[in-house]
Amino acid sequence: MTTTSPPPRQVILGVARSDAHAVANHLIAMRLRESGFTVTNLGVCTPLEEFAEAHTAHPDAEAVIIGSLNGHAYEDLRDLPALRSAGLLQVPVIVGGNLSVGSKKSDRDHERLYELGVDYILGDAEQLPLLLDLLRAEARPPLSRV
Amino acid sequence: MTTTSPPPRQVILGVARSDAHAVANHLIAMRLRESGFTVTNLGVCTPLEEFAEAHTAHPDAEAVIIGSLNGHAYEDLRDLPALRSAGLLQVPVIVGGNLSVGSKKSDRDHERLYELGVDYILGDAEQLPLLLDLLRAEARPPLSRV
Amino acid sequence: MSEIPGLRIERRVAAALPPWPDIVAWLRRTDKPTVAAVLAAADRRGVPVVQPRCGVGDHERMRELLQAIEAEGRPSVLTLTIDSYTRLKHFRSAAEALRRDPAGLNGYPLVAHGWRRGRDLDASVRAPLQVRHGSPDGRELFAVTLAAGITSFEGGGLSYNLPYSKNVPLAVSLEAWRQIDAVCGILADEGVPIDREMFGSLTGVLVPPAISLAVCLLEACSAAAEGVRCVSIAYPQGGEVHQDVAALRAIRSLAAKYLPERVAVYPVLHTFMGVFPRTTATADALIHYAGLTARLGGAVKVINKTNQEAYGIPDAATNALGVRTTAMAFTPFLDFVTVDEVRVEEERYWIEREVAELVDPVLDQADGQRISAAVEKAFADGRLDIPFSASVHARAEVMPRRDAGGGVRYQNYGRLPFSRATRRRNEQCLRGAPGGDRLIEAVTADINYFLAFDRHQDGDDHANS
Amino acid sequence: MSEIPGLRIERRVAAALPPWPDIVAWLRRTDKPTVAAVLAAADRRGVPVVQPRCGVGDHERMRELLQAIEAEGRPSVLTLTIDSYTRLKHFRSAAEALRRDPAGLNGYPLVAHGWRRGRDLDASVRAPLQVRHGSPDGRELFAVTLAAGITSFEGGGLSYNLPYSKNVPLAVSLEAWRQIDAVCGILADEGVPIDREMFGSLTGVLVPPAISLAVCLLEACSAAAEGVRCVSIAYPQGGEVHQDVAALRAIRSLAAKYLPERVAVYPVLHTFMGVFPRTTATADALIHYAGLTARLGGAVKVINKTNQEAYGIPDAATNALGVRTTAMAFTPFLDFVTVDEVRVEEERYWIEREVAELVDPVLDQADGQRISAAVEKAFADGRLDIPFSASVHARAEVMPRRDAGGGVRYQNYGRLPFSRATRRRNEQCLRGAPGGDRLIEAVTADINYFLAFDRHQDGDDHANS
Ligand code: B12
Ligand code: B12
Repeated sequence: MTTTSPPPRQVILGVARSDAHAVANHLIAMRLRESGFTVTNLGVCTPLEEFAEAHTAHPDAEAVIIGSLNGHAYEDLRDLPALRSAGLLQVPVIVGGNLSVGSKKSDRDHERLYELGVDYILGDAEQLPLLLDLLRAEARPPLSRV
Repeated sequence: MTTTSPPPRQVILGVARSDAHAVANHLIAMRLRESGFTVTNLGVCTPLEEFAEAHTAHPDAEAVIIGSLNGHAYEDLRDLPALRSAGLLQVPVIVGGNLSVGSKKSDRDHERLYELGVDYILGDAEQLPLLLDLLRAEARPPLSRV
Repeated sequence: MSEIPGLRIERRVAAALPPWPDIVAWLRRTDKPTVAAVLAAADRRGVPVVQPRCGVGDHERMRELLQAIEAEGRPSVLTLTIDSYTRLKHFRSAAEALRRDPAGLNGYPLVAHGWRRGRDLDASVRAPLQVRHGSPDGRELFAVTLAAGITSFEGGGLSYNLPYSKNVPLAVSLEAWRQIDAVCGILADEGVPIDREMFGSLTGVLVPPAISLAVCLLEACSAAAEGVRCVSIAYPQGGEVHQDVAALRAIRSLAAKYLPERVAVYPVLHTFMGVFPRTTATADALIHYAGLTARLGGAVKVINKTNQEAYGIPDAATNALGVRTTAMAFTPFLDFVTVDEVRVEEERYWIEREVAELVDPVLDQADGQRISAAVEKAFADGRLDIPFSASVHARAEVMPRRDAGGGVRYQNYGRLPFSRATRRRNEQCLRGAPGGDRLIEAVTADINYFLAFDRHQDGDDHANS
Repeated sequence: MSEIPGLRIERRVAAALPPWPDIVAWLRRTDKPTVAAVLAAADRRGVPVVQPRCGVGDHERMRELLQAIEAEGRPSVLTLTIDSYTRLKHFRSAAEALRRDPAGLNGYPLVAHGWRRGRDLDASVRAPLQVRHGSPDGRELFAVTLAAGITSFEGGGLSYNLPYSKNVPLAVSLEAWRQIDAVCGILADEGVPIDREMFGSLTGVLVPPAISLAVCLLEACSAAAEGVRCVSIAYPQGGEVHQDVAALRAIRSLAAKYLPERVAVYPVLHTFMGVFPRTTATADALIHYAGLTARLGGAVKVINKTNQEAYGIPDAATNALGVRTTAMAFTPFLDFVTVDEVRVEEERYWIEREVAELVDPVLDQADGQRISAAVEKAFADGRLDIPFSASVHARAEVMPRRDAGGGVRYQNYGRLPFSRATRRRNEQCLRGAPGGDRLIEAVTADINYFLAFDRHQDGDDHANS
């Protein structure tokens, strides 16, 4: 008796437009692949349009996962509402990293990203597989935010 | 032909009532003696009354020189007006050291000591012989303050 | 519209510059020492210069920041750290962000502000300035830097490409930086030495010393070929003092071997560039340790970090404290501190040997011509490589590990052409390295090496303070 | 009205105290470690405790000061530094000054505030407290200290007399401290160890190590005879690292030689107690150097200084920074730092020998009885002596000098009964000492030794900042 393995789970990964921090991106890709995901890793310095193009190319991707460490998350994701209005990136967008400039952080840092349409902000990249599993388990209407 | 040496010049030296800092006192006494003064050194922790008694015992003393390093100069010299009213310590009182508590100093530190009747405040003990010479050169009405 | 000799830059930027003779005349003014002069003096005195990183978007804030750090920290060289948009030549994005929310920029957008404001910043402090950035193609920024009268410009065609961008071909970045170096050569002939610092820190995370030095030496060779006379070679503190001291000392001997005599070469230490400890106490101790390492290694300059590194761009007071904590290591009171010279010499032997094994084949291939093509080919082949490359133009097949003492070694060589002796010694070093079963766990632990020291401290996690 | 067993104190103070059983019960509470327990743990761990000095007149300000230093500096033991009036038993002056101008007091007048407020302070911070003062006769203060639940009390009949008062006979101070030690003995039997720190810093200025250690050992012998079980022996950093490390290490061997086994003895380093450098940079470097000295010497505690020492009583932030700068020296990153053991051993041999030459004749004379009479006689004869004594009860005939390397030696022995070998070696050390023609110039230069290091620094004189 043979079982067919389940179809691979797709995710799109990358780092925000102005951000060249690569190490977390390398490690997150490795970890997701270890957890059985097929990762389309767009790497560092990736404009939002390229995430949208990748999603168009991989419509079954479960999420678009964007890292931002250099403090420019908001500025780099500014076009998200416009792309969404244009019908693109209709997929959960997960963001993580160091999301504002300066060593004192405030609640506004996250709020304003949610206002742009970011769906989930994760502190810890380790939580990604868990979040992706939860997203799949739920019907599409997103969970209450993390 | 013989010359008689001039009579020795007297000063009274000591450290304020609550203050036990001895090193500057030792060195100032040594230096004044080297400069030819006869020093009555009352040492550390000397109440103002004892300076007054010493002055009564040595009425020809040119000055009463009081060090204060522990920050209590004002509190320790509080009785100066009372003693002066009682006719005591009718002699220039010279004060030096670290004259207030704390590492930020203000002009008030000196002003309030002058208000008590301190005649001279010197920053540098090296200046003592010079000041004493000036005091002797002048007629008694004190110089403008240093 | 200005023509800087041989520097091809965007018209909009060129149009705003003063004439080249004015730029040169302004650079020649003598009210301030050049960075090169400050480094030469520090080298003679034997006391390293400390230099903070600093950059904020708004001009007034930037001036205040420089002045505050100078007042409280007294660094001998100050920095304009440039924002990420400008680095990537997104000059329009930089200008927009500056208009919309200057505090949201992670550096000073010098091209957007323009050279007059650069001069204003330069005039506002006593220390000379360096522009630090991370531009695969820094030509426009360089033009504005010169016009601002700034005499030190960091970067190179490799070290400011591979860690700082995704897909700029090496040929492009090497040519851009060749043009920059050629202008420096012209200025050197004019009597204005521009200090060119090579960013040996690369991706900052577990960079094997020989890789850092090899990349910098190749950049320095190119720079020297274009007439550059003052080269700072930066090495990132790894955290194992014998290896770090050896690497710093190796810079001088390698420079003597690979670079013409007339080039002044200064070893620079970058205080630990990887994942920084989070407790104030451990961060401060690491910052001081870097200073001590610099002192023992004969560095001429240290680029300090701050105890807010793990959290975000630091405030002025914290930055000044970082400068002071570093400089504290240069006190004569520590004259008694020595390092095990035998261990240092052993490390140095192997570092110099590894560098030769990486660099010599490339230089042989270049055969006295411009080395850019040979370098490009070596990266394409993986004979040169860097770990965790941000750019697709390095293979990132090399994988570092820490040995039991914290020294940075090779877990995988990728395609680096190391000799059998080098490999044997590397494997010896790694024997007994704390291993997880899985490489990724082990490497992650190595990346987070200094976080383990936080645990010795009270939990004075800055986040909770 | 309380009776503390055998402690004769002023009625007014006694009247305000809780009953002795309540005092003991309160001292026994276990919500906070005793200072003795903190020291024992530090000794086991091999990482010294850092403790700041701090005291202001007003109670609320004092609580805020303790809390601020604890939050920013995280010392393991905190201090109530007592004002000068209270030290001299001018309790009325202290109370008046407290009423008139609390900010004008140079410490916390604990007797005037009373034991309830002492408990309030103790409850306001996590670290246990020590009372540091300088009272030739500290009995009233000790009574209030115990009632406040504080488990460490500094001082002794010699070290808190000679530097701290003009004319208190040694017989008086020794008897006062004998009573204090006897109470500690009773408490030790009750299971409450009170840490008793001997103030080896004396006049803080150029104290030859053997004099410091001899005085402390004699005090420790007296204390041990009264049943004290926890003794901290403090040594003031002189600034020459080999001599200082040797002195700290000698404390342990001398304690083994002169004190009963059941007494726990902890070497304590006082960060340089003399004329402090004025520039922030040199002051910070000296503070860190003290930490490193403590580490190398195996000290269990360091009492830190701050970079405002030359100016006046420091503010809380500066004090916390002093704690952190000291603690920075205990980082594992500095595990590689060693000291020339041969030089240390040589210094240690001579320190131990000098101590024996000072202490043994006194102990021989005491012949197993209470040593106070023999000690008194020795000071009267000048066979024991301290430089720059504030008290007329030491002859102050001994005159120290620094040798060319900064070590503290003897210019004049006064009447100290040193052997010919000791003198010969001392004179050898002084050969080549930078000499003025006049002794006073030379000694003044030695007193101001660390000011010379300010000149290496930019003139960041705090006064101008
Ligand atoms: C190494 C490093 C670099 C290297 C990067 C090399 C490379 N190409 O990768 C170099 C030296 C080149 C560099 C450059 C710069 N850096 Co940098 N860098 C660091 C440093 C020291 C470590 C980052 C790192 O690699 N960590 C290791 C990885 C594994 O962890 P991580 O990145 O922290 O990611 C963790 C979490 O953030 C999270 N996470 C990360 N990504 C994602 C994504 C998702 C989806 C999720 C859920 C979670 C997640 O999970 C990870 C694992 O726990 C940090 C400070 C620090 N942490 O100590 C600064 C830091 C991130 N850099 C910073 C900055 C600003 C820059 C620069 C802009 C220069 C500047 N102005 O100072 C440039 C970047 C230029 C550009 N175009 O972006 C700032 C960001 C400031 C802020 N936000 O306020 C930091 C915090 C330093 C600081 N205190 O100023 N940097
Ligand atoms: C050594 C020292 C001690 C020794 C003193 C030993 C002794 N018996 O002599 C010890 C350790 C015992 C000690 C104790 C205390 N000290 Co103390 N001590 C010092 C220290 C480190 C050096 C003083 C010294 O001897 N200098 C050497 C001599 C030659 O110089 P000098 O005293 O500075 O004097 C110069 C000038 O002030 C001036 N001068 C001095 N006297 C006079 C007099 C005249 C007439 C003139 C014209 C000039 C003059 O000329 C001198 C030569 O240039 C200073 C800080 C520093 N400077 O680094 C603190 C310092 C003076 N001490 C201080 C204090 C507060 C105390 C204590 C009260 C404890 C406490 N609360 O911290 C106790 C004193 C108890 C008491 N009853 O007074 C404070 C004063 C604080 C303030 N004003 O804000 C200082 C500044 C330390 C500090 N930053 O907190 N101390």
